[in-house]
Amino acid sequence: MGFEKFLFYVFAAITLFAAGMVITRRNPVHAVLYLVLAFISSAALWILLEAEFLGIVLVLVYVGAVMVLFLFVVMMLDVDIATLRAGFIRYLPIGALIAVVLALEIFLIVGPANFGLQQFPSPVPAGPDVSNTEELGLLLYTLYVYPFEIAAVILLVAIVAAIRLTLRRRPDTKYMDPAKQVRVKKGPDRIRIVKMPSESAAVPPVAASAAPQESTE
Amino acid sequence: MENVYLTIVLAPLLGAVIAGFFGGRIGRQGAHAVTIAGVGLSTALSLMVLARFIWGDLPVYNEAVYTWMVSDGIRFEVGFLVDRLTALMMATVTFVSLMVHIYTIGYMADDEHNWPKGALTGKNSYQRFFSYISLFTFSMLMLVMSNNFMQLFFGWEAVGLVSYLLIGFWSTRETAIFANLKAFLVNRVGDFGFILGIAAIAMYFNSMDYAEVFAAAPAHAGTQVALFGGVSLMTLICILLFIGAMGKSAQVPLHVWLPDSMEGPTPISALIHAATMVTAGVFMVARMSPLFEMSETALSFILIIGATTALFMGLIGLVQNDIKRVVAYSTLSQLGYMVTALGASAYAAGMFHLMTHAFFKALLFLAAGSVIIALHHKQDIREMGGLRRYMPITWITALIGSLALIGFPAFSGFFSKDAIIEAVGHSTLYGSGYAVVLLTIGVFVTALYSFRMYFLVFHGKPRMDEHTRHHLHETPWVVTLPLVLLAIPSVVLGWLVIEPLLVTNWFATGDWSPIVVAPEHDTLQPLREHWHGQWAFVLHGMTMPPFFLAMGGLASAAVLWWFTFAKNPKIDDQLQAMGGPVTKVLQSKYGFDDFNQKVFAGGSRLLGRVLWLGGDRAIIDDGVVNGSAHRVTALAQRARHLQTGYLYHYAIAMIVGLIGLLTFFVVL
Amino acid sequence: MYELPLLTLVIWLPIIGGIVVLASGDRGSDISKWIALAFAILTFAISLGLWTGFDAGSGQMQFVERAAWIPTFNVEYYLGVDGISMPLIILTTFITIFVIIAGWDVITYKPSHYMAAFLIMEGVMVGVFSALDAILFYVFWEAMLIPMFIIIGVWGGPNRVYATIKFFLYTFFGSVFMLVALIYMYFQADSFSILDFHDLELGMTAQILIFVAFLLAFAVKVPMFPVHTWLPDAHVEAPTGGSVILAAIMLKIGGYGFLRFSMPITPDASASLDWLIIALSLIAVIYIGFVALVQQDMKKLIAYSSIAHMGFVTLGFFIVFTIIRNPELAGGAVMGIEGGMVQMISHGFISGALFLCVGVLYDRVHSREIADYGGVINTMPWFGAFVVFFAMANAGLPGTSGFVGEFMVILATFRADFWWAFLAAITLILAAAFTLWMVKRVIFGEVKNEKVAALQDLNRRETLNLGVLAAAVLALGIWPAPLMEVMHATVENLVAHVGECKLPASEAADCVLAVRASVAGLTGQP
Amino acid sequence: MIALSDYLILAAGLFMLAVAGIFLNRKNVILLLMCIELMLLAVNMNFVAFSHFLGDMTGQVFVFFILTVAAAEAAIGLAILVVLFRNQQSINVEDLDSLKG
Repeated sequence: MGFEKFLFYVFAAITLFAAGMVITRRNPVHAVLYLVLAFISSAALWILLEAEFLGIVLVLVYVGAVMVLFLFVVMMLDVDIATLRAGFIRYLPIGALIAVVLALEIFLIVGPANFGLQQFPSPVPAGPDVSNTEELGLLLYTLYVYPFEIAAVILLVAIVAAIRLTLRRRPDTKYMDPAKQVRVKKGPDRIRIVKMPSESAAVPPVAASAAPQESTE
Repeated sequence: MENVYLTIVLAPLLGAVIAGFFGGRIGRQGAHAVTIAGVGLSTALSLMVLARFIWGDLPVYNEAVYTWMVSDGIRFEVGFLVDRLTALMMATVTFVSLMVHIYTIGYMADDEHNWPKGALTGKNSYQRFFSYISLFTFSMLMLVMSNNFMQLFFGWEAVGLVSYLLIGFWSTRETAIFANLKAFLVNRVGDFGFILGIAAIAMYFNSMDYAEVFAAAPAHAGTQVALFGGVSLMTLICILLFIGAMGKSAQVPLHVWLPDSMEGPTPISALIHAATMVTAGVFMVARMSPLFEMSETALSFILIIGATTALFMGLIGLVQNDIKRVVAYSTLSQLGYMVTALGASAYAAGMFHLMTHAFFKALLFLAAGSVIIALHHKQDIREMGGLRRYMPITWITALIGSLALIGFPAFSGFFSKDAIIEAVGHSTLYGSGYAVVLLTIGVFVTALYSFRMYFLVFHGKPRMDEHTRHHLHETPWVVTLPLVLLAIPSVVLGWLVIEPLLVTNWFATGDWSPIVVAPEHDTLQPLREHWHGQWAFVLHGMTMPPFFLAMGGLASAAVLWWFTFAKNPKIDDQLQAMGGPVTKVLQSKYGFDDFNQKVFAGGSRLLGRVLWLGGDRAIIDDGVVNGSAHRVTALAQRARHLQTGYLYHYAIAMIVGLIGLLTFFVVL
Repeated sequence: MYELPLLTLVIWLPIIGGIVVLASGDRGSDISKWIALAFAILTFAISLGLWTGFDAGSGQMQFVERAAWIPTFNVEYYLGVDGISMPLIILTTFITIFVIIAGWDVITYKPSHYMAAFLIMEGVMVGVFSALDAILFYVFWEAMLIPMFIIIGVWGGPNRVYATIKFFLYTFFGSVFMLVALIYMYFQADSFSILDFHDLELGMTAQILIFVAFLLAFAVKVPMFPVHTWLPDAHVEAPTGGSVILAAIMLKIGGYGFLRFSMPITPDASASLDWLIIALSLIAVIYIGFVALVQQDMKKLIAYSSIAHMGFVTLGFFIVFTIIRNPELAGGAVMGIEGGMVQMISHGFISGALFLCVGVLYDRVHSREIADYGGVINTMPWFGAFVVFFAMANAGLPGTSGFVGEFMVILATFRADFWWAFLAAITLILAAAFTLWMVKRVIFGEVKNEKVAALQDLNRRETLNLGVLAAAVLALGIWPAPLMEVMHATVENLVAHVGECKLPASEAADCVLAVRASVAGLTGQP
Repeated sequence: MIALSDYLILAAGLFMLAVAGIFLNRKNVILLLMCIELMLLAVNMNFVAFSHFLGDMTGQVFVFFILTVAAAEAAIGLAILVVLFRNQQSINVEDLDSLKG
């Protein structure tokens, strides 16, 4: 058992363990943290597979951005965990059963019989001068440039959508609208001339004195 | 000659169009002037054509005017075939029509009284009436002058249309519009057969032209058609064509429309429902004689139908009290005589009777109309009587007409009817024995009902109310002139034309013979062999049973009237009551009307309702169309419960599906 | 020599006209109506050029215009007319004029939209008749539904929503199968040209499936029993103009489809399934005749009578195969198809006129129930005269156009089979019965109620409308030869074409006899 | 040496845990989202493994795109979650049944 293999088993074990904790933790904050762990160990495994760039991206983008986003949300929302956990035990057997059945079936297919070293011999490790990032970049910016652009647009759309969805106008706060202020015109916006019936002499003095006050207001 | 023939046909049409469309502008005078001018021109030219056929050597004209269309190698043309048969019909039609036109001036003079107040239809009804009868003349001429089956059918239906319009002329009367619908539909039943007959001709002869079809007919004499277990082609064609003739010429059982058609104004009863249109069937069969001669089955069929009509319709005439209906049933009976003659292959005799009948029956109808005018549109003969003192011309002419009708010796009807009975007597076809017996009895019946009516109307004490009696007077000259002009041929025509028509085969021109009789069917041959002039024919006829029966009928009517009715006016009703069930059967007209009304009219309405509500509404609409929509709705109502809205249910469904799919792949 | 693209003009001029009318809007003036009328008349005038420039001696497509449209799928903008479609195009442009005149005063709600819908409808229908590319045809075919949907849905009667949806679903249901068939043939022929489809060699099973797909589409349009029930509902709810277009032209598109698609593309399937169409046609003639007899609603009655008359059309078309199969018969096939064609044209005039007549009454009394009328002739004599005339034409009176087609079809059917002709000829009685019975109850008799007593006779506009149609009916009845000459060469070509077996060589041995066996195989019978 | 099957089995295990997680935490939308992230991770793992063993960079390109889309999905999903919580005061899946038929 070489060192490589040892590393694989360690990280694989960590990954599975972390995934198991993700789905069983009572507290969502813990679950997110375990998820981070699962991602980091996966990244390690990917690096083991000579996919250095992706491994780093997974840590930087996923752990650094997406998982933090999860954490924010989890902490921001005042979630009543108790009701959400109801039925956890009740569904454990069926969940486990389905998972086991599915796993068995998949193992049957992907086991060493089909995908062992005989079928897929381990490739020769790349030399130190080979850059995984460069290779990936070459592909992305030549052959896959259009899908790459589209992916960028998708991200943009996601940003806009997320902002638009969460944006809300609070009715209790007051805003100034500079555009409106600039657009004010002299005529109807600043001065309003109100037509009044002319006063007659027969009006009692009290009413007569009250009227001008109203008009100046 | 083409221009002459075109003028003959188109002049009445022009008159009809002017009177019909511009009736309001040209007024009454204008309307009758223009239509009479048109028909008068036709009459003059027709008589000229006839004269040139008799005394000149006018060749047979058989040309197309224009090609209606060509389809699949068959030329459908509009054209004229004018031979002696046609010329005779043309002269008869136009002459009677002219008389009726003149007569109408008097008859329709106060037509506005026949309309409800304020009805716009009554405003120009006089002009419209003239337009219609001129249109009728046009249609009838198209029919008789046609040289092909398509145009024959056109004329055939066109006269039906005009008849429809005229029977329902007083369109506010429920009886009139019922009668015209009935007439049209019954005629359509006949046309149904007729068009199939034409289709058969088109199929086997590939031509519509008479001359071509007749020329090709012998080649098809032996053709069999796989229908009804195999009939000969000629029998099929002839019977189908004759069904058309049964409709138009009102033969049993398609006769039901004719008595009802008396709802129309009297002039058209005379013109259309007595003299001309109803004889179209007779004319058609005579025209088609080359075909009919090839099918003895069809001839027997015609013989039996005709004879049945001749007697049994005459019997109904005995119990009728409406003056026009008596004449109408007499028309049915006389049409039966003509048709029987055709069945016995005595086409010439049939045409002869058609001609004499046209004159004396038009005369009788117009005389009846004259009486009706004088009595202010009362038609019940029980309320007449003694009119001979007030209306001498009508009386004399009606008497002449009646004598001609019953076949009084030397009157025109005598010659034609005697010739028919004799010819039928010589026929050897199946059914001829039956026919000759019925026809002979029919002679007695004819005399009885004719003179029953005659005596009731013109003799005895006046039975109408005081007011009417005070205003009784002879009708104006426009009414009596046609009576007189029609009375003359009613007397002399038989004497004049029997020899050429029946004996010397006048119809044939050169090698063209419109009437073809197979030698073995030639029932007029004995007449020809024993022909010694009219006198001998009259004297011989006076020794034969029909003469005695006619005189017997006349005498019975006279005796009954003289000894009983003159004293007791109610005797007629009592006599009829004594008849008991027989009278009932006669009064119900053998139940044809009730049967048709219940079974055909009621049945079709019922069937229609069943198909509509049951088939269209219930099965197709509610069952299939809206039904499928409802089914889908119901299904969806149930299926919507699958949509719980819970995310995890959908997730489970997905995962279960995934497992299923995986299992599928693994197991395979 | 430079030639005007006549067909393109006739299709797009009214559509442009419709847009112009829409743009002119309803500003209280009649300007939009005048524009609509001007466009309709102009289109008609241009379409007459199709008649005058038509070479009647040739059965080929004429006035052909061809341009690429969607080159990837070989879809083309491919137009052309022959003797079958040209008269129908002229009928379309002719009838539209009267529809526009008929809506002149009657339509008060957004008249410009109404007129525009009809103009666009006109262009689209002409497109259907002149398209020689299957996709182009299909586009026009479906586009036709939209204006009609709007016309019934917006200006219709109280139950219009039900009627519109029924109309739309029915016709749409039929046409999707046609699309599948067209696409299948595209893969076989590598072209969407209908003329290429005509020469396409197809196996029996494929032919039968294609035939059934076409049948579904066209039978709904015609409409044939038992998919006819949308028609009475649509007619009853449609405004007068909608009914006129529906009866006069849209139904003809089904008949046209049989001639342009079903028969030439799948002659062997048509020959083996002709009994089905003939049976349905005869049912339409008789069954529907009886149903029409008991209708209480004038428009329904005329709608049912339309179905019965269209039964004659399909009968005339499909007896052809029986006649062709019978070697003893010299002819008759051409007459059957020509009879069906004449019947279509004539029915366009007559049913259009009858619906206009009902419209005249409806505008005054606002009822279509027969029972609400009686003695109309007393107050409207000229109108009564027109109704009697058109009723007689509907009953097939000789001298009117209604007779010509019926006569020819009966003559031709007799050659195929006596009993078919027997059943078909019953229409002589039934058509007269239901039409004239209605006339008796509505037109004749005594004035039935005050509404009838207050009726005014036709105004000048209505008289013009009915008068011109009456003249057309009469002209076609008295002299049909010009119409026949135009279509003669085309129909003869068509008959020659459908008389030839289109089965591939491997099935060639089965050409006439094994046709039946294949049907039996498909249905699982021995 | 580490075989391809080892990575695949690891990915399958991850995937199974995610599926089980959906069952167990069927009411908590946040956890559901996290489980989806886990599933995507498992899928990515497969892509990277195959890419390595087949010597084809395309697999990694795909992972790149999946990461992009997953990030977008997470952002929008969480945004929806926030809005949802604001409107319903709950992220309990059982309360979200407005699509119920």
